[in-house]
Amino acid sequence: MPGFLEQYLALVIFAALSAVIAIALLVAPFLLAYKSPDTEKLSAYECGFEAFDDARMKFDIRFYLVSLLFIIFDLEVAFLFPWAVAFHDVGWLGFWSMMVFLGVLTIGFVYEWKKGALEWD
Amino acid sequence: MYPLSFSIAHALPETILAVGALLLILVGAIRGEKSAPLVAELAIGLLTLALVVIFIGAKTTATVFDGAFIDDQFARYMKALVLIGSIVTLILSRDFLRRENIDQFEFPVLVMLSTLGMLMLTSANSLISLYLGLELMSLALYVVASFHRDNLKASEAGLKYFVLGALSSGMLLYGASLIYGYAGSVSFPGIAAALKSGPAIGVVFGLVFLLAGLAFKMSTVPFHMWTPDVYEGAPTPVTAFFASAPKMAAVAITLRTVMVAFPNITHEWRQIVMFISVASMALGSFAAIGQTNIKRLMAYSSIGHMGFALVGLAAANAAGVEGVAIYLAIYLVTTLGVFAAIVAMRVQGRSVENISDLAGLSRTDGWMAFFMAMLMFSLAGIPPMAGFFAKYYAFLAAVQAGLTPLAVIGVLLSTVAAFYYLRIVKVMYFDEAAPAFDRAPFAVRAVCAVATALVFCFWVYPAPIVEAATNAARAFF
Amino acid sequence: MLSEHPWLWPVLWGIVKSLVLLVCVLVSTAVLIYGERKIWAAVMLRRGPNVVGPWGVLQPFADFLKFILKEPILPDSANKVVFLLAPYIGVVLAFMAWAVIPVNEGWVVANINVGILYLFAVSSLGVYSIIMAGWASNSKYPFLSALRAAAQMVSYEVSIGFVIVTVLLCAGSLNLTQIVEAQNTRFGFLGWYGVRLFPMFVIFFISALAETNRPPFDLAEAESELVAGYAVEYSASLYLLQFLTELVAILTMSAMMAVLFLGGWLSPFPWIPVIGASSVFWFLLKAWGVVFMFSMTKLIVPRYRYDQLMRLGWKVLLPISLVAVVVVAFVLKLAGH
Amino acid sequence: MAVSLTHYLVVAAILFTIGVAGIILNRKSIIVILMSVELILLSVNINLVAFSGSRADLTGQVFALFILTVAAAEAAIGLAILVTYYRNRGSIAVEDINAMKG
Repeated sequence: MPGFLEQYLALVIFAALSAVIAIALLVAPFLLAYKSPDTEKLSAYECGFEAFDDARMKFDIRFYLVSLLFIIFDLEVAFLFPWAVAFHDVGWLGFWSMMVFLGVLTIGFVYEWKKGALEWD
Repeated sequence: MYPLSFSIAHALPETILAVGALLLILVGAIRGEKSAPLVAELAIGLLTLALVVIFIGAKTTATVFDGAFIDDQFARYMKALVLIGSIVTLILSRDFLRRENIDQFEFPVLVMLSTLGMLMLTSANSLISLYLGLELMSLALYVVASFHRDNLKASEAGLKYFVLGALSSGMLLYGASLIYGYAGSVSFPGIAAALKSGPAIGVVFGLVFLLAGLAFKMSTVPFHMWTPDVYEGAPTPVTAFFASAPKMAAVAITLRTVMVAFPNITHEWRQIVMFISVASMALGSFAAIGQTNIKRLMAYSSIGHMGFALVGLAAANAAGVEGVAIYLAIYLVTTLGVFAAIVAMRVQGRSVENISDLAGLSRTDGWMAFFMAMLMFSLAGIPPMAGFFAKYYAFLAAVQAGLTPLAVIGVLLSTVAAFYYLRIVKVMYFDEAAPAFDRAPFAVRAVCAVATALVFCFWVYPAPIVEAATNAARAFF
Repeated sequence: MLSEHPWLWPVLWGIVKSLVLLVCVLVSTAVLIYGERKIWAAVMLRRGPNVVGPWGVLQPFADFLKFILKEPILPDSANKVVFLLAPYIGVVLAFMAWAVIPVNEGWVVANINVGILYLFAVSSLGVYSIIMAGWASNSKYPFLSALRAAAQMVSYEVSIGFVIVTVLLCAGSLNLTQIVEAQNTRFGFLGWYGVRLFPMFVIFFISALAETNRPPFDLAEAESELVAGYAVEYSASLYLLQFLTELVAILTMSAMMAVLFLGGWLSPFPWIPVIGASSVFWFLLKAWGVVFMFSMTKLIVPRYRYDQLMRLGWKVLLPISLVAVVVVAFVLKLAGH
Repeated sequence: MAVSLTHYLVVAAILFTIGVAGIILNRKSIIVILMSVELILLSVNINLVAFSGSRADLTGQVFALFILTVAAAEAAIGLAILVTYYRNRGSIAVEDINAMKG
């Protein structure tokens, strides 16, 4: 078992164990606790009258915009990771090419800022 | 490895457009809404600068960026056509966008970015740069297609183009991965070397998918379903852009892929190209007859013309490439002229698109009718016009390569197509007058006039284009 | 038995290591609840929990049993499977982050060479459990607060990413053990990244607060506005799992800050003979120090309004960390790195 | 038996066909189309990485990285167009895309 795989085996074992513990915690009350469901208890948490229909109403477009910006910037960070790790032997050419990459994304960021995509009025 | 300055010298137009587009985004963002006219002028200036740089720039052939980018005569010839298409589109769009009050500064920037993608595509020498150029072009085109946000037809056009475009780039990628897998390399010369010993089944399989993806971008049958809807839905200058520049880049890259990467399995891809060409010519001729919307008619006409251009490609020899190059140049000029006329079709401030609105144009606006008639003759391929010579060169190459039946089918189908072109001339000259059009801005009339002049006196002095095309064809042989 | 099954030994050793670490993490969540309540009480000049067990030490275990024995309510309008899955996924992900954190020299469950990437991925996945919880409980309060919490976590994850890149530039490896080794200089605590990259340390702390929905950024479950936030429809052990997710996330964030910025198990004064030796004690001291800072900020800093919170995330922290990456890279390159 | 190259290719081919079928046979909503586009791109990634592994040459993996970036941009643009379309049309069912015909 090469050392490399062994670490990932430990990772899988740790994940499996935490899954088992979480299942145990999740199932416990369904076994131990008493059950007396009545309609009032099972209704959604609402003050005043009952919610008419599905509560998943339209939500503000900004949440959608934030997730879009997150995709782009998270991708940028994902590309920065290998560059940062190999920073020592990537030389000035590598440095400047990454600065160009960051420059393009910063222009995108300035564009969003000025167009008001980051406004949360 | 070449020094960076050498690589940049060969990729100067692309560098100008890239840096220019980024600066224009900043200019537009900082100056806010009223910056659209300034950004448009700057964009036209930068595109013209890139065009000038192509003519006066490096004349030698060089593969830079580690073999991913090749700058040869063929690439320069096609880049010139692409840039002309973009410049004219921006000129046509100035007034149109202001009247439809969608005059945002993002439009010229998007046109510049998609032109950058097309230039990258034209001089791609490996599957990766092919994919990147293609995607940069398509992503910008998806947004430009649905630029008119509040118009249902425009957003539906954008959605259809996006879905089919994404599917086609997926198929192209699947083909590219199979070619990389079985040929062992992504660069075109590498693939050609791997195929010396004859066709490996995996590579042929990948080639079919690759050509399917490229056929979509050229809007040839059987991947043309998006064309009529997107041409009708998108704003007219965007349709002009769709009908001109992306087609040049798509045909250019198809030609380069087929000629450089798969020279020794000609027999395989020639069948595919012949089928695509015949099917497109047929659909382009028959489907357009029943059209009432002129933009849909131009969509089917562009499908047909791509079929005619591919006849030259099916010939797979130097004359064939030369035929395709000349055909594309003449097609570009004619289409831009026709779309300039369509942009000018505006009654009481509202743009109209039906052929019936052209009725009696000769009485209300004689010059426009004359220009439109000449361009229609050229599209139909009637002799003194340049369209005839374009088809002549393409079919000549096919006959020389022994594909006489293909040429004969081409001639027959172009006569069928001539019917709906001449019907428009009849509507303009013999029907009673429909409400007159508003006075088109000078730039639009100028584009129409210049296009007609070029198309009309091509047979007087064809040397520059023909000689440039032969020079471009020599890049492969 | 071991000879013919060569794989048996690593599995057994893995199980033992994991169990020990999981028990430690669970116990430290109990200590965390107890400690926090005591700190808050002390600052507000009141006693805090002192009824159950000596000085109220068994209070967290009493809460734990209460959650186990209460009746689990599944609202009829919620879609059951996603409703149950959400807290489950949240807790498993929160625990899984602990697999790569090195507590001492060799004491780590999985010493994989992409430790930071793994941590970054796991914390990104955490957003799923919040959105699923809000969406599945099909009532207005959880739906809105889940959106808010997800948008908040997502915005601050980007600046955490940039800050981690600056640390990677100095450390040169994704493996957490090697990052701690990179901070092991003869200047002791002056060699730590918390000192060398101090602004990054501050930004990481603020983003970690926002990432774990801790005050002053606890908009999602602010009592006055959205009651218990995305966990309002949950009861009994389902709510326990949500609560556990947040607590384990706090521990993970503070452990990450201890490893990335405060030199993990390294001692701040290596030149002094006795206390100079690096040991797990230093790691615990640093981690719990950060946890102490976490709970103190709850008392000192007033809650942010949502637009101020997003403005801080996108318009202040992100530009600063972006510029920091460029500056740190340039300085390192000049220093011939 | 060891997992050989053909296994990866078969899985990628299956994913690809599911993706294409998802676009063509789908009647539910446009978001399913966007998801199947992502599926197609990911099946291509599997293909590339499998070939790159068996040939021990990195170009395939570099290509896969490019595809991931472009897929993210494509998803962003696809969703943006879908939102504008929904604002104009009011529905994202596949049958409703019929404003233009012929």
